[in-house]
Formats: sequence, C-alpha cells, structure tokens
Amino acid sequence: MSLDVLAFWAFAVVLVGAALAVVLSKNLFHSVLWLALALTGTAGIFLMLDAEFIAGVQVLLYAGGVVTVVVFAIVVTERLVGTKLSHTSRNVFRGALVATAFLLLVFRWITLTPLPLEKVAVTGDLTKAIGASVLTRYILPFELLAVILLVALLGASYFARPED
Amino acid sequence: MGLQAYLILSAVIFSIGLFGVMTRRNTVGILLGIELMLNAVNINLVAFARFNADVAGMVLTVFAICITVAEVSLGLALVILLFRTRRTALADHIDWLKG
Amino acid sequence: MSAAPDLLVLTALLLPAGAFLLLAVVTPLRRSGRLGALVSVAAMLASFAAAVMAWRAFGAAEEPITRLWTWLPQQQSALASVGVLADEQSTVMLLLVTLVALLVQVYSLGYLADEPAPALGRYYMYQSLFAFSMMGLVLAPNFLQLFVCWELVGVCSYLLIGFWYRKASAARAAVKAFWTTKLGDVGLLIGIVLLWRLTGTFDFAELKTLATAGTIPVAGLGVITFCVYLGAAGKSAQFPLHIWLPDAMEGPTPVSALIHAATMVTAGVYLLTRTAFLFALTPDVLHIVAWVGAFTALMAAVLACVQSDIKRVLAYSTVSQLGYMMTAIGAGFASAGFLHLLTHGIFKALLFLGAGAVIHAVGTNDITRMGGLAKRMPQTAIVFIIGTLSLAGIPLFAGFASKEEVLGAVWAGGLTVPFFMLLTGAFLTAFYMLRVVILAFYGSDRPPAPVEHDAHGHGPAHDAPAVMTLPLWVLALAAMAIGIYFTLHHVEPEFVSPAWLTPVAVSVATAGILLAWLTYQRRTINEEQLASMFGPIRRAALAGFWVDDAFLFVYRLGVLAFSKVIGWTDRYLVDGVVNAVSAWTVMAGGGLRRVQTGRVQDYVVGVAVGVILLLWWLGGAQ
Amino acid sequence: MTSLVFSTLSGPLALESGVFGLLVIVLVVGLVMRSGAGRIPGAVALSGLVLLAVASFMTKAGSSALDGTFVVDDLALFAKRLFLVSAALSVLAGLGLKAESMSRRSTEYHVALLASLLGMLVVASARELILFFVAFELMSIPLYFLTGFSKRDERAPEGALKFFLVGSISSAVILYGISFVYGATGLTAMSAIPAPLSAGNSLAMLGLGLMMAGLGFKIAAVPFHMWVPDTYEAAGTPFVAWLSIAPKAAGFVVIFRLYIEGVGEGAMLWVPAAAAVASVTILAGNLMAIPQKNIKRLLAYSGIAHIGYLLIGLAAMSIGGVGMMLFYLVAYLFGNMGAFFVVQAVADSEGSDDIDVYKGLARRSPALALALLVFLLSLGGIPFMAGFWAKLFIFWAVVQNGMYWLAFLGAVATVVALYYYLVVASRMYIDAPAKPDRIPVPMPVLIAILLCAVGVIGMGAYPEPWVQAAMRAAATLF
Amino acid sequence: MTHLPILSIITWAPFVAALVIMAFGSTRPLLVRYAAAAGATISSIGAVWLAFAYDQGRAGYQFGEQLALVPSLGISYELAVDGISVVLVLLTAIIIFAGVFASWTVKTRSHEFYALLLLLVTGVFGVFVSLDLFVFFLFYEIAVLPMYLLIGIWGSSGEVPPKGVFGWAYRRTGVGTKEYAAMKLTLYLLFGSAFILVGILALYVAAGSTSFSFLALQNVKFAPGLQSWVFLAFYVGFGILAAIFPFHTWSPDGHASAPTAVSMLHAGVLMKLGAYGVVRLGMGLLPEGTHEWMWLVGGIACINIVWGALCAMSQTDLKYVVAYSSVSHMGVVMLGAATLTESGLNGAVFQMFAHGVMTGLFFALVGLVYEKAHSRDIFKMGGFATMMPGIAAAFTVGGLSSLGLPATSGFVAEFLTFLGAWASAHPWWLYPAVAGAFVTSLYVLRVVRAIFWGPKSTDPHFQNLPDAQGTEWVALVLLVFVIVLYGVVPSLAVNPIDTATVPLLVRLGVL
Repeated sequence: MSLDVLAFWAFAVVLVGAALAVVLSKNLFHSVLWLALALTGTAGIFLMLDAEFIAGVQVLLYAGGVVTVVVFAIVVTERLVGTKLSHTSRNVFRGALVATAFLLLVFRWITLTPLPLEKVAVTGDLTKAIGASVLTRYILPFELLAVILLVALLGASYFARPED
Repeated sequence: MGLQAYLILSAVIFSIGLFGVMTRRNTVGILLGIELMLNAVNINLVAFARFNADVAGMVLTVFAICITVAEVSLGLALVILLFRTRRTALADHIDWLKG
Repeated sequence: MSAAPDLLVLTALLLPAGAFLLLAVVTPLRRSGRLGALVSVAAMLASFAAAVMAWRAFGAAEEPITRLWTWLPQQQSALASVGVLADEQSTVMLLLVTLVALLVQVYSLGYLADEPAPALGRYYMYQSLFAFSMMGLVLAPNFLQLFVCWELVGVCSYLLIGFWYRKASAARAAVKAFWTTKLGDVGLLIGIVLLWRLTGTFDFAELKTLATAGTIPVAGLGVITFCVYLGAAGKSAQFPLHIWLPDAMEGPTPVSALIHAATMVTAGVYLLTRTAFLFALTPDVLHIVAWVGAFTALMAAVLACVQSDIKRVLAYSTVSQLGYMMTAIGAGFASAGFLHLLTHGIFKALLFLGAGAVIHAVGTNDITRMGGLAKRMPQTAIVFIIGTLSLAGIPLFAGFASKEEVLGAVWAGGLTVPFFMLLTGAFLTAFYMLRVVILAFYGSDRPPAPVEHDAHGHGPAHDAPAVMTLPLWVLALAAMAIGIYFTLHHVEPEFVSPAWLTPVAVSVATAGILLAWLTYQRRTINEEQLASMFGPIRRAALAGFWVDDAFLFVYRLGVLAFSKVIGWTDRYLVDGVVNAVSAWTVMAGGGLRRVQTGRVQDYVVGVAVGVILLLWWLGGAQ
Repeated sequence: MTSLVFSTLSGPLALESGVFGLLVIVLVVGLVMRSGAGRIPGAVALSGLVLLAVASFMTKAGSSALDGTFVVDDLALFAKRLFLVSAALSVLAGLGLKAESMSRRSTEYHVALLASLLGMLVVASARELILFFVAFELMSIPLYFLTGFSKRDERAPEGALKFFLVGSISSAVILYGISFVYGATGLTAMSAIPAPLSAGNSLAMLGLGLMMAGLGFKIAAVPFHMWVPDTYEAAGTPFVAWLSIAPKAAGFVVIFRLYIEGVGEGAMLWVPAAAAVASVTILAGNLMAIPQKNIKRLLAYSGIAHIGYLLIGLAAMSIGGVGMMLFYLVAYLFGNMGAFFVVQAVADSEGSDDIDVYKGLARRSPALALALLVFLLSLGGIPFMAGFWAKLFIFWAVVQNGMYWLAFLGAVATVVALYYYLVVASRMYIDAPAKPDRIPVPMPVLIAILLCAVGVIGMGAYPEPWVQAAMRAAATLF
Repeated sequence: MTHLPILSIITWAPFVAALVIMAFGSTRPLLVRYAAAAGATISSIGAVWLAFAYDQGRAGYQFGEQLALVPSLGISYELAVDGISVVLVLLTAIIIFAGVFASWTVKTRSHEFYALLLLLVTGVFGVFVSLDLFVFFLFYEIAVLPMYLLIGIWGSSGEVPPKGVFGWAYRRTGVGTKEYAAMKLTLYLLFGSAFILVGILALYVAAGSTSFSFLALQNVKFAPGLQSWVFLAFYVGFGILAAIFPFHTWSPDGHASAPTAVSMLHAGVLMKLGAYGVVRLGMGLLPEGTHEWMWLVGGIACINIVWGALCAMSQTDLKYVVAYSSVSHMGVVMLGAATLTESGLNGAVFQMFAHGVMTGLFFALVGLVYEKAHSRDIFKMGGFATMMPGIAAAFTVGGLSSLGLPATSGFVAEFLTFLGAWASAHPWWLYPAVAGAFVTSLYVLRVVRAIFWGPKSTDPHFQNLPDAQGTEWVALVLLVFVIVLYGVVPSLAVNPIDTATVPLLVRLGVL
C-alpha cells in the first residue's frame, strides 16, 4: 500500500467524517468549524492531485472567506434574536433515503465505464497553465465572473443594509 | 489511486451535502450543505482535469469557487434580511407563500 | 263541357287555397269576419261548380287523367311529385266534399252569427284550408300527397275542434283527436316508406300497373298494407282508435257535420278504396279490416244507444257506419263501401246540421232535456227524420241501397259472423236514431235549458234562419233523390246478394224503429226494464267499454311516467357524470396544491427526486 | 492584440459588450446621482436596451469568437432578440411602478437586471461548458437579488430565499453534471459531447442527465417547478413578467445546444423523457392553477403548464418541433408579459393581486379588461391570437413524430386551462364592480401593454414571418 | 379572385359591424342596433344572392377565394361553398337577421352584447364557407367562445336541485346558475374541439404536411386504421356540438340560460356546425372510417331522437323543452347522415336547415313569452292565446313543424330521413325515428295547449299581457314564412343540397 493510497484514505476519512459532522452536529458553530475542516481536507485532496493553486484558492477563499462570512452571519443573526440559534434536523429519514438513492445511482453510473487508474505525468507548471488559459481562452468567463461578483456584492449589501 | 476513488469520494460528499440541505432546519445549515455539494463537485473537476492532464477543469474549479463565494454571501445576506423581518432562521417556518 | 277535367279539378282545388291564403295573409280581411266568410263561401261555391262540371265532364273521359309537378327532386328523377289524379272515384268524392263543405260554410254563417268577427274570420280560414286539403287528399295521385293532405286535414280538425279553445274540454278534445289520429298516421307513414322501398314509387297509377302485372313482391306486403290500414283506422275511427271522434263533438256542430261525419273521417275508407288493389294482394289483412270494421259497427251502435248527448249519438253512429264501410272493403268489395261512404256523407251531414239547428235553438245537447220540438221547428224535424230514415236504411231513402250493398258484400264475402254483427248493428241503428227523434221532437216538451255558449237560444225555440235551413233542405232533397234513384234502378254490383237480404234488412230496421217507438213514444215497454235487461252491457257501454281509460292508462304510465324517469336519468345520471368529472378535476387541483407546502426543503426534495427519477430512467433507456 | 479584442467586441460580442457598457453607464449614473436618481437609471437602461434590441435585429448571423466557443448563429440571435425585447418591455413597465424602492434603488435594480441579461446573451451563444456555466450563473444570481428586491414587502425575501436555495442546489447539480461531461469528453467544448454519448459513455450520460435536471429547474418543469409560484408571488410584477419568459428561453436554448445540436440520431434518446415530463408538467400546472386565488400564482402555474407545452415540441425532436418551440416562446412572451403588466397596473392601484379585485373590471376600465382578456385567451390558445398558432404548431410538430396521445393530452388540458382563464374573465366581465372608478394606468405600462397586445394580435393575424424566423433559427441545430 | 369576394363579405360583414359597435357603440344604443342590423342585412343579402347565384347545374365548390396565410405550412385562407354550405349559410343569415331584431330590447351593455353576437356569427359563417381545415377550425373556435360571455352576462339562471348519486358534484359546480351553464357549454364544446384538432392534424400529417386544403386532402387515400380513429375523433368532437347522446347535457342548460338571440343562434345554427363537421370532414375525407362507424352514428342518433323527445316530455321549463327537442331533432340530422343514402343525406341537411329555422322561431317565442309573462313554467301559464294570438299562432306553426307536419319544412326533412333510414343498411332505424316523431307530437301539443289554450290563467302576473309588437314581429313573421315556404316548396333547398350530397355519396361508393 503506497503512501499515495494511504494519504487518500486518510483525507477521505477526514473529509467524509467532517462532512457528516457538518450535517449532523447539533451546534451551528460546530458545523461551521467542521465545514472548515472538510474544506481544508478537500484542499489536501487537491494537493494529492498536484493542484497546488486550486488548493490554495480553496483554503483562502473557502476555508478562509466563506467560513468567516458564515460565522459573521451567525453572529449577526444571533445578535438579532438574542438567543442561540436552534440547529436541529427534520425529516432525517426522508433525507437519508433520498441522499442514499442518489448516491447509489451516481455510484452505479460511475462504475459503469472503466476509468484510468494512473494519473498521466504532468508537463510544465499547472498553475501557469491555468493562469494562461484564464487570460486567453477563458477570458470571457473571467470577465463575466467580475460582473457576477459585482452583482453579488451589490445584492448582498442591498439585502444586508439595515433600513434605508 | 484510481480516478474512480476520487469520483466516489466526491459523490459521497455531494450526497452528504444534499442530505444536509434536505434535513437542516436552519437556513445557514442549508447553506453549509450547499457548500459541501459544490465542494464535492470541485473534487470531481480537479480529479478529471488531473487524470486528463487538462487545465480546463481546474479553471472551472477556480471559477466555481469564486461563484460559490458570491452565492453564499448573497444567500447569507438574504438570511439576515429574513431575520430582520421574520425573527427566524428556520426554513420550515418560512412558509407564508404556499399552495 | 269544354274544359278538361284535370283543369277543372285543379280550379276546384286551388280556389279554397286562394281563399285560405287571403284570409291568412290579409289580416284586416280576417279580422273583418263576415267579409272574409263571404270570400271563403264564394271560393267554395265556385269550386263546387267546377267540381260538378268535372264530374259531368268525367262521364265522357273514362281514362283517369293525371297532371303532375315535381315536388321532391332527386338526382335520377323526381323522388315525389304533386298533382291531381282525376278519375270517377275522385271526382265523385270531390263532388261530395265540395257540396258538403259549401253547405256547411253557408250554414255556419247563421250558426256562428254572433261569434266575434276575428274568430269568425279564423273559422273560415280553417274551413278553406280544410276544403283545400280534403280535396288535395281526394285528388292525390300518389301516397305522399295523400299523406300530406291527410295530415293537413288532421290539423284542420285539430284547429276546428279547438275552435273554442277557451273551453278546457274543447282544448283537450282537439289534442286528443290529433294524437289518436297521429298514432294511426305513424302506421301510415311507415307503410308508405316501406312501400316506397319495396316498389320504388308512391304513385297510385304505377302501383296499380305493378299490382296488376303482379310484379310487386307479396312478401312483406302484408305488413305494408296493415300499416296503411292503421292510418285509415285512425282517421276513420276504427276500434280501438275511435275514442277521439265522440270527443271531437266539442267543436262547433257544422264542423262535426263536415269533418267528423261527411268528409275527413271517411278519408280512411277512401284511402282503402283507392288502394284496394294492394289490399287485394293481402287477404288476411282484409280479414282484419272486416272483423275490426264489423266489431266497430256493432260496438259503436251499442254505445250510441246509451248516449244522451245528441251529438255523441250521431258521433257513435258515424263510427258505426264507418265500421260498415270498412267491413264491406274488408269483404273485398270496396265499391260497396265507397257507395255507403257517399250516401252516408250526405245524410250524416244532414243529421248533424239538423242537430245543430236543434242545439242552436234549445241551447243544449242533451236529448233528455228536449222534447216536442217538432211543433216549434217543423222544418228541422222533417229534415231530421229524413236523415234518420236514411240512416236506418229504409227504402226510398239514401241509406237504404248503400246499406244493402254493404250487407250483400259482406255476405258475398263469406263473412257470416260479421254479417250478423252488422245486422244487429242495423237494428240498433234504427233504434237509437228513432230514440233521438222521439225524445227530441215528440213527447212532452220541457222548458228550454239555460243558454250555453254553443247556443243561440233566445226565447222559445224556433226554426233556424234561412241561411241555415236552406242547406238542410238541400241535403234532405239530395238524400231523398239518391235514395229514390238507387231504389228504382239498382246498382249492378260485382257480386250477387241473396234475394232474402232486402226483406231481412228492412224488417230488422223496422223492428228497431218499432222498439224505439214502443219504448219512448208509447211507453208500453219500460225504459228502465229494457235497460236492466242489458244491465252489464249497459254499464260497460256507459263507460265506453273503458277504451278511453285504457289509453289514458298507457299514456300516463307508458309516456308520462316513463318520460319522467328518463328525464331524471338524463339530468342526474348522464349529466351527473359530467359534473362529477369536472368536480373531480377541480378537487384534483386542490389536492395537488397541498404538495406546494411552502417549505423550501420539500422543494429541494422535489428536485432531488426529479434527478433520481431522471437518472434511473436513463439507466433503463441505456 | 487590442485590435483583435476590439474587433471581437465590435463583432460577435457587440451586443454583449453593448449590454456591459450599458450596465456600467447605469451604474455610474446611479452612483453619481445617488438615491436622487429616481427613474433616470431606468430611463437610461430602457433607451440603451431599445438601441441594442434594434441593433440585434440588424446583426447578421454566422460569426463566432474565441475559437468557436462563442457563436452567433440564427438560434443565438433569435434568443438574444427575445431576451432584449423582453428586457426592454420589462424595464419599460417597471418605469411605471409606484413602489418607492423602485425609484430610490433603481440603480441596483437595473444593474442587476442588465447583468442577468448579459448572462443570458452569453448563454445563448456559449458552445463551451465553462463559458456556459459562468454565464448561466451570471444569469441566475441577479435573479435571486431581483426577486427579493422589494424587501419592504415581507413576502419578497422569502420568495428570494426559496428561489436562491433551490437555485443554488440545481446549479450545483448542473456543475456536477458538467464535471462528468468534461470527464467523459476530456474537453469543455459542447461540440465534443456527441461522440462519447453515441459511444454510450456512462459518464457522459450521467453528466447530461444531471444537467438536464438542473436545466429542468431553470425552465421550471415538474418536478423542479416548485419555486415558481412562490417566487412569482413574491417578486415585483414587471420583473416577474421578464422572469417568466427570458430565463426559461435561455434554459431552452441551452437544452437545444446540449442535447440536440450536432447530436443527430442520439437526440431521440431524450424523447421519452421530454414527453413524460411534458405531460406531467401540463397536467400538474393546469390542475394546480385551478384553485388559485392570487392571479400571479395563477399565472405562475399556467406558466408551468406552458413549459409543458413547450416540452411537447422538444418531444417532437425535429426542426419543426424546435422551431415551433421558438415560435411558442415569442407568443408566450407577448401573452404572458402583457398579462403580467395588466396585473401590475391593477395591483398598483388596488394594492392586491387577488383575482377578486378584478370584479367588474370590464366596466371600470374596459380597455384594460379587454387587454387582459386578449392575453389570457392567447395563453389559452384561442384563434386570432398568437397562442393559438403556437399551440397548434407544437401539436403539429409532435403529431408528425407520431405522438398523437401527447397532442391530444395537450389539447384536452387546454380546456382545463381555459377554465381558470375564463374564471378570471367572468370576474372581469360578468361580476359587478366593487367600486366605480376606473383604474389609472401609467403611460409606460400602457405602452408596454399596447406593445404586447399588438404582438399577440399581430402574430395571431399573420404568423408567417415569425414562423419563418423560428424555423431558420431551428435549422441551425440540425 | 376575379369575381367579387362574396363569401368574405358575408363572413366579415358582421365582424366589421362588431368593430364599429365596440368603437362607437358604448354610448349610442341606437347606433349599436342599426350597425348590427346593417351587418346582418349585408350578410343576409349576400346569402340570398348566393342561394340564387349558386349554379345547380354543376356540382362542386363555387365562389372560391384563396389567400396564402402560412405558406410554409400550407395554410391558406381558402373559401368556397357547395350545395350544403349554401343552404347553411342562408340559414345562418336568416337566424342572425331574426336574432338581431329579436334582441332589440336588450338593455344592459347592449353594445358588448351585439359585438359578441356578431363575432359569433362571423365564426359560424366562416366555418360554413372555409375549405381550409385549419381556417375551418379557427372559425369553429371563434364560433364557440363568445358564447361564454354572452350566456354569462346576459343569461338567466334557473335552479336545479342537487339530487342523485352525483349530488355532491352538483353542489360543487353550482349547477343551474348562468355562470355554470356558460362554463359548461364553453368547456364542453372546446373539449370536443380538442378531438377535432388532433384529427385534423393527423390527416394533415398523414397527407404529407403540405396543405390543409380540404380539396387537397380529399384526394388522399388515408390508411384504414387512421381513418377509423380519426373519424371517431371527428364524430365525438363534432358530435358534442351536435349534442349526440351522451354528450348532449350541455345543451339544455346552455340553451335554457342563454339570452334569446343566443339560444336562437346556438340551437339554430351552432349545433348544425357539429353535424356539418361530421358530414363535411368525417364523411367527406374518411370514406372507410365512415363505413366502419355508421352503425354507431345511426344507433346513437336513434337514441338521441327518442331520448331527447322523452326528456322534453318530462320538462316543466319551457326553454328546457325546446332545448331537449333540439337534442331530439339533431338526432334526426345525424340519422339522416348515417343512412348513407341520397334521400337520407338530403334529409339530414334539410333537417339542419328546417330545425335551425324552427328552433330559432321557438326560442324567439320563448323569449317573447318570458319577456312578457316573466315565467317559463309551462304549467303555471295558461290561456295566453286570448292575450297574445300572434305569438300563439307562430308557436303553433313552429310546434307543428317540429312534429313534422306536412307543408312545414319539418316534414320534408323527417320524411326524407325516414326514407333513407329504411333504405339504409340498418332499416330498424326507421322505427325509433318515427316513434320519436310521435312523442314529439305529444309534448309539443301538450305544451301549446298548456300555455296558450284552455281557460285563461287566474294568476295575477298573467293578466292582460301584450302580444308581440314592433320589431319583435320581424323574427316571427320571417321565420314562420321560411318554415312554410320550404315546407311547400322543398326543392328550393333540396336542389342545391342534392348537388353536394350526390358527389359525396359517390365518393363514399354508395351511389
């Protein structure tokens, strides 16, 4: 059993565990923290896939940004109601059923066709390649992304603004 | 480690996220579920990209992450707004519009 | 006689039509009443003249003359045509019709003198229409035109019976008459349709040639002739469809004289004589005709004996006489029946008009409340007695010869039992007619009854004005003339009637007269005892043998009640399903609506389930 | 380089860059004038949109950019025109809104709207998955914002949140699907899809299946439709008018691009799914519309039913089918937007969307009532209105594919639809009015309604040119 | 089109009038009526002219007009008339002309009323004259839809107590009210048109999607299987409008609730659209389907005749009686068509005409009686003949015509149908038909007697009611005249009809 495999399993376990914790934990804060862990774990997976840049983005934007935002939101809202947010689940059985069904189906589909077992060797710097293609081939989506962020910002501020 | 493993892993995460979305009562919790799902997708993308030695997947991942962030911020803003008007964050209490 | 018969009959036919149109369209003319009446009478007079000429002219040309116009076109040829068929039969009948119609119209001038003007106009409008339709029927060259006019005369009778529609009884009687005859007409219609399918023509002449050539398939012809006979039975009031005729007396008396004695009711007989060649091919149907006819004759005679309403007596006697004619036809000797039809037309009209004069004078139909009128209205008495004797079949009077003919025909036809039924009928006829005569014109006179609407009756009864008596005399003389004519030189029939027939018949008639005389005049026989001798029959007769009740029962149960059931089913079951479906649709909407809980996570589940189904299906599709 | 960029922007990307420019202008105007901007941003946006719409009708098809990932073919142009026109109409009607937030915050509103429009325009042309996804998100995210725009109204944030949550899920699903398609093809170009599909690559199938689900949400097909009524009820009417047509059209264009364009025979694979979804959608939509008391919800459900009818065209899976869908979209655009504008006018003066406030409208303001009647009848598919031809063409298309039952089901369901349309009609025409006064209609709204009416009746009277255009657009796929 | 587009004029004149009315009528009630009368008159003159100008020498379609509408789909505005349509166009003209005057007294929202009425008529004319199946369908829907508002706004509600196993459903649907009647009628008929639409499309596609023209489709030999089900679709679809059993229940409610002119038009003309559709499209395009299903058509027609008559017998509401009598008479029409014989088919078309006029007259009269006595309850009224002799007379004529009395148009129609029935493949059809005619005589005369004859009713409401007056006479006189005219001179209608039915039957291979 190579190190590679070992690492994957480790990450996988962490990831799945954390994910489960996110959706099961009774405390919203804990869920958020679990999420942070899950996201970081994902970054690890990315590293295994030699995608350092993505991993970085993942950690910075997700584990950093998103979690912060969420925490912030929770704080705000809790301050609003002044009580601790209840963080329970309902229809757990239904949810589990549907989710499992989905999982099984996807599983079946994935396993239908044979997939490569070995990564092909990487040539050159992936990060550079990403950067290059973003600025050439994917320039248009890149531009649009800016607009998305703009609008999201606009909207978020508009909604979150107390009363005008 | 084969591609399949990654795909299955992401599928699992995705399903867990879905489960969260369907079961969490708190809207923020639901958002977290969505996060998980998108995150799972990213694993998929990166894995494919890596096994195809093609950057497109990674590019998409980057975009996806950014978009997610945008979405989440908007969503959270909405949650806060709702809080202000309804004094609740429980999804199943937000059911004035129905029928 | 220069003018061709067909043109003459056409004029005769169209003149009343013109009068009708005038009265129908030119409202002021109709409203004016008398003027309109005169127009109609004038037209009638002219057409009578034309009829006479046609009749006389016809003596020359023996060949039937037809003139046709296409009425219902069709790809290959005319499906049906209208026109006139002038032959001996039709012209004679035409003569009768025009004569009686004319006289009745004249008579009505007096009889309905104090009707409001518009009503009078309406009356003459109907009269003209009737005259036209009746002549159209008589002259019909084919079944279709015959049926058309057949129905039209039916309507006229409906309208004229209901002339005093404010009277509930009149309204009811009118509808009843129409329904009952219509019931027969259903048969006639079916018969015509079947016949058309069988032979491909409606035309009498063609049919006759086919029949004589023997190219008509006899199979199935029985049904057809029977259906045709049904129609005739309806119009000519054969048992059990006779019920409408007595009620029809609700109409003004002249109407009864014209339509329900002389002309329309005889249409059935006329039809059968017209189509005798067809019936000849179906002897068993002829048997039915004969038996029903005989039975009708007898039954009606019995019924006539117990009536106290003078018009109902006459009505039943009409039914009975129609039975005679039918029996003769059934015996296979249509001509005999036809002859009786003609004579009967004359004297029965006479009787009715006479009765009308009486009613007009005393203001009641009830013979038990009349009496001694002979003194006060001698003319009426005389003509009435002439009519009675004709009906009774006394020699030298119109009815004598024709009744002989009928009896002879029936005997010759080998229908022994019907023959004796008719004989009994003859006896009863003489009896009930004399009963009427005696009760009304002789015996102690009673105070005039309180005036009824149908009456003129002011002061003590007296003879009617000339405008009414004149027609009476004309008819009386006609009756006498015909009677004498036939008594002197006997018509040579296509059968030999036994020598004993005449004496027997005459003696039977006299016997009847005698009995009546003894009972009501001499009172040597107690009326009650006589009645009690026939206790059950009498009670049954008083109840009209419950035929009416039977019909009423069928109508109530078979039509009204059944229709209610159907109506309910339609509204609450057939339509119920429709409503149920729509209600279910709406409810389905309401039910589905609950899926939309308003909880976002249920929506998410919806999406997820959708995805799952999609993937699952894809797996199958692969 | 710059020249290349310039030529691209002036060429294939002209409209997009135009919208982007307009967006920037509006934003600047808004920022300069602050909250005093009033209706000016709207006016600016409107004038810009009108110009762009005109430009779009002058643009020629056939160019492409970014090595074929962005194409301007007839289909794309048809869609773009539809987006622009509908957006213009919506903005026009929006100018008539009384709501104070509209005037104070109109900058955000219009910027968001333009952004979403920009997304649509790109989606219509995207032949590449990444571009498609980003554009798709650009289209969607502003919609969430716009739904919650009138935040004073408690219903708005709720509708927005529901829309947002379900929306994000489905975009996650789409992205998931994209990842598999990408995995199967190894490329992100849509043109690469058919090969693995015909090879029966399960990943491709899975990916396309997932994407179809996500798109099903966008076009609001049962069972992905549940966000629709709530969102419509919550959002501001002029926006809903737009929401009810433009994004759906975009969704359909994507469906065409992904599942039909260049796929050939393989496309038949989706026919049963399309047929099934179509029938379910039609039935559910029409049935659930029956008990509605709120006209916007009613229109929402009827809209769902209309999606079902459109899917019938998809089930035909032929040039005719697609062409007729495009025709149907246009007819639906006029009919539906018109109806919503009338609703807006009434709601603005009566302050309610209940069907009961329409009592006696025919006697209060006959013109308005007549307009609504015309729009409803058009939606109901009554002759001499655009909707009639639309339905008929759709049926014709599917019957050509031998699916008589589907056409029949559609036709019968139309009867149900007419039931609830007629209920509204009876409120307007049969019932007696509650108050006598006529309903004031602001000039912009009036113009918008008139334009829609002209569209509906014009198409109804002489559909030929539209049919031609639709068919031409559809032909590019096969 | 070299010649004058007479058909378009006939068809669109009412529409133009409607537009004028909508534009200027809202404040000028008199203008409304004049405009309506003008529109109706133009169409009527056109129709009469058509009837005379129609060349009976050569069969087939005449006065053709054509104008490409959607060339890419082979849809064109194609009009022409044959013998059948000529007669029916004339019928429509007569009825609308009478209808305009019969509703002269409409008070509330008269401009809308007339506008819708004329729109309706445009649709009817359009159906009768259009040869393009598509345009045909288009007009068909136009003819159905305005009915909703016409009944809903100007109709009158009766009451039907919810009973029976489906009582619950009645409570939900609000049975009896005019809204209910309007909705039921409209939706039921549109439901029927769904079948028609699918059928038309099926033929169009089967013929190669090149043209919707009837003349083009006529020459196509469709596969038997297709013919079979498409004919059934047409039969059900059109049959609903022709009130075939058991799809007839919209008719009593609808006609009872509708205002006078609308009942006249609907019972008089629109129901004929159904029969016309079956004959024109069903029999005209699908010979084999026709032969396959005629047993059903005829059988159901027989049920219609008897069932309708019995239902009419059981009614106490005058309008319901008339409505059910229509159900019964439409049975005669369908029966005549089903016989597939010349006389039968002629009878069917003639009955369309005869019944149209007759029932138009009936509803006009019922309207008048109701207007004056404010009652439709037969057995409450009585002795009206003394007060309204004119109405009584007209009613009697109508009644006699409906029970098939010779010298009225009703007789010719029924007689021809009977001949056809016995000559058909199922002779037994004759018996129910004749029986129905007899029952008709029962209920019609019963009604006449109950309302107009007998002693004058003592009810204070029914004292000194006026007879018809002014414009009300127009409808009565005109219709009575037509009834008698065509009863006495049937060849007026039979000649043109024959030119159309014979080729049809030839194509069906039975002649």
